[in-house]
Amino acid sequence: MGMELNSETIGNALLVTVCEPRIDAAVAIQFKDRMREVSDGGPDRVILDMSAVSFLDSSGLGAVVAVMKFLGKERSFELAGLTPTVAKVFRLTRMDSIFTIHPDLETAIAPLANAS
Amino acid sequence: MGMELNSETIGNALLVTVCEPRIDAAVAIQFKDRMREVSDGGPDRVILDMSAVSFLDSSGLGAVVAVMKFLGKERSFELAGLTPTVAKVFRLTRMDSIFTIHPDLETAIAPLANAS
Amino acid sequence: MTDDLRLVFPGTTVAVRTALLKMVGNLQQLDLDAEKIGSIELVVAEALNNIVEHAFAEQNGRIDLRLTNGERGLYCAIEDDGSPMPDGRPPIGNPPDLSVDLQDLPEGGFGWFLIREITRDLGYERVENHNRLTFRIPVGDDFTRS
Amino acid sequence: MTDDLRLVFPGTTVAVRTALLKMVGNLQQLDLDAEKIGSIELVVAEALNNIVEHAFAEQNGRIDLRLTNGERGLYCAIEDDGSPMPDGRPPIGNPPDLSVDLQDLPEGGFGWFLIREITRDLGYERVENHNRLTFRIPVGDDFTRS
Ligand SMILES: Nc1ncnc2c1ncn2[C@@H]1O[C@H](COP(=O)(O)OP(=O)(O)O)[C@@H](O)[C@H]1O
Ligand SMILES: Nc1ncnc2c1ncn2[C@@H]1O[C@H](COP(=O)(O)OP(=O)(O)O)[C@@H](O)[C@H]1O
Repeated sequence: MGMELNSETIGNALLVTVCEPRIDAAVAIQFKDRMREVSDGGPDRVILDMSAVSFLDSSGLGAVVAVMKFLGKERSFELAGLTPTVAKVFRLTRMDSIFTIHPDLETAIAPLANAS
Repeated sequence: MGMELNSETIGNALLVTVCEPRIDAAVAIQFKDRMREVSDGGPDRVILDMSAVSFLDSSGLGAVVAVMKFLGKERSFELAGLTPTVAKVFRLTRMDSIFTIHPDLETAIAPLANAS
Repeated sequence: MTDDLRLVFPGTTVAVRTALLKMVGNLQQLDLDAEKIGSIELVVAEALNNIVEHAFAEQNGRIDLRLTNGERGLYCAIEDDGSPMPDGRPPIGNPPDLSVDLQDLPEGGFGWFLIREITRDLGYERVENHNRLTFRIPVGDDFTRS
Repeated sequence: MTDDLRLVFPGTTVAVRTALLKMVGNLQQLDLDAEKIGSIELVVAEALNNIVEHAFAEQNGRIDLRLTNGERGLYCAIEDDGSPMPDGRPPIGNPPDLSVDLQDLPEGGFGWFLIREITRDLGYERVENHNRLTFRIPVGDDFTRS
């Protein structure tokens, strides 16, 4: 099963867009691996655009947490574009208090566009 | 991008289940290739269970037609479990008149279960 | 979905995904909004993933999923022929402890917490060599707010 | 989706898929049933796939997709900076000819037929070096029956 991610550098941030409708148990490990690949050696700020993701289960949530952990304290990992079902998983598990979550992609990248 | 298919032989038919929500332009070629792999040298009757597929575009439809063509006249290619949106694409293009379409998987495989 | 759905499939990750996609296709034919369908998919996914990961950790087997649309919500019954729950009952599902250092944040253990948050009337039985999990997902009230 | 959605993305197959997934996520917040959302996704997919395949066959570029929810349906405007339509207008979209031998069945050429079946008020303009395609998808009537 594939896990297509698209990444581009905007200003001093790496914008990673998930191009799959699901981050579930079947692709959670692949998601982690691909995130490691695309973020390796890149900018300190990483924004994950999840607006194409309509379904995330607890394995997917665990994978997103794992990404934040391997990026470490020196790099900033931010989320944008959570769809309602995905937002609910973050809210129910209180993980919304751990992550920086932007209401939409525009808000997340606006400061970058000005800066660059 | 991946195209996960599951195949099993039931009686004298090969049942292929699509395990992806979409057969679209991004995976149409992969779908054709995977269908060729799983059906190669297998039973003469091939049933494609599409009940997990919520979206099929005209590239996906073209790929399904291509599968019927490479299976040829000697082998029977049948569809089952079309979701409403997928069924509409077949109906609008009149392709529903070309394919054997079973209302659901049970109807498609019931004669096999009795036979085996 | 008329008012009943039954799916029987092997206890593998890919088969679970396929079953969930089929279930959602059926649910879309009922009068439910997208967010409610998302909650149903989430809780059934958690239950099924746990079966694959734990009940079938050391053996293969089948899962039998039934959904029935009733007056007080959607009734779900899941049977598997895997190993029984530890201590003979489903986990308490405590909320994850988030007051820890970054490197100690949990990457798992959310499953049963989510199931217990979203479902009502949860039941578990070991019948012969089967596990039988039943629950109701209320439809209509705003159970989705935490 | 409030009542407007705008997405700008490169003219590639993967970017089109991502844009469609984002669009559907937004449409699910409007009061539309799953089958209507499926029709909208289909027709927008056909328009976008054609742009990637034909207008951007020999060059790279960007696509600008706008959806506006109006009284008579969903209004869609798609711009791209690719090559113009052949003959300066969108294809007629004849129904595929199916009265042929198995090996001659068409595997393509359904795109514009589907767009014309499902949309209303189709317009195409070449403005400077841009293509601008506009149409309305009626919401409310049973346009989906063929
Ligand atoms: N279906 C099951 N069969 C057997 N054991 C289970 C099952 N579901 C959960 N468990 C046990 O309960 C624990 C907690 O489950 P859960 O909250 O879903 O977290 P995890 O993400 O670790 O699966 C698991 O680690 C496992 O030991
Ligand atoms: N956006 C476009 N830009 C340029 N040419 C196009 C575009 N869309 C369609 N065409 C032309 O019209 C023909 C018919 O289109 P269509 O019905 O979608 O079939 P196909 O499946 O071949 O794309 C194409 O083969 C192409 O030559």
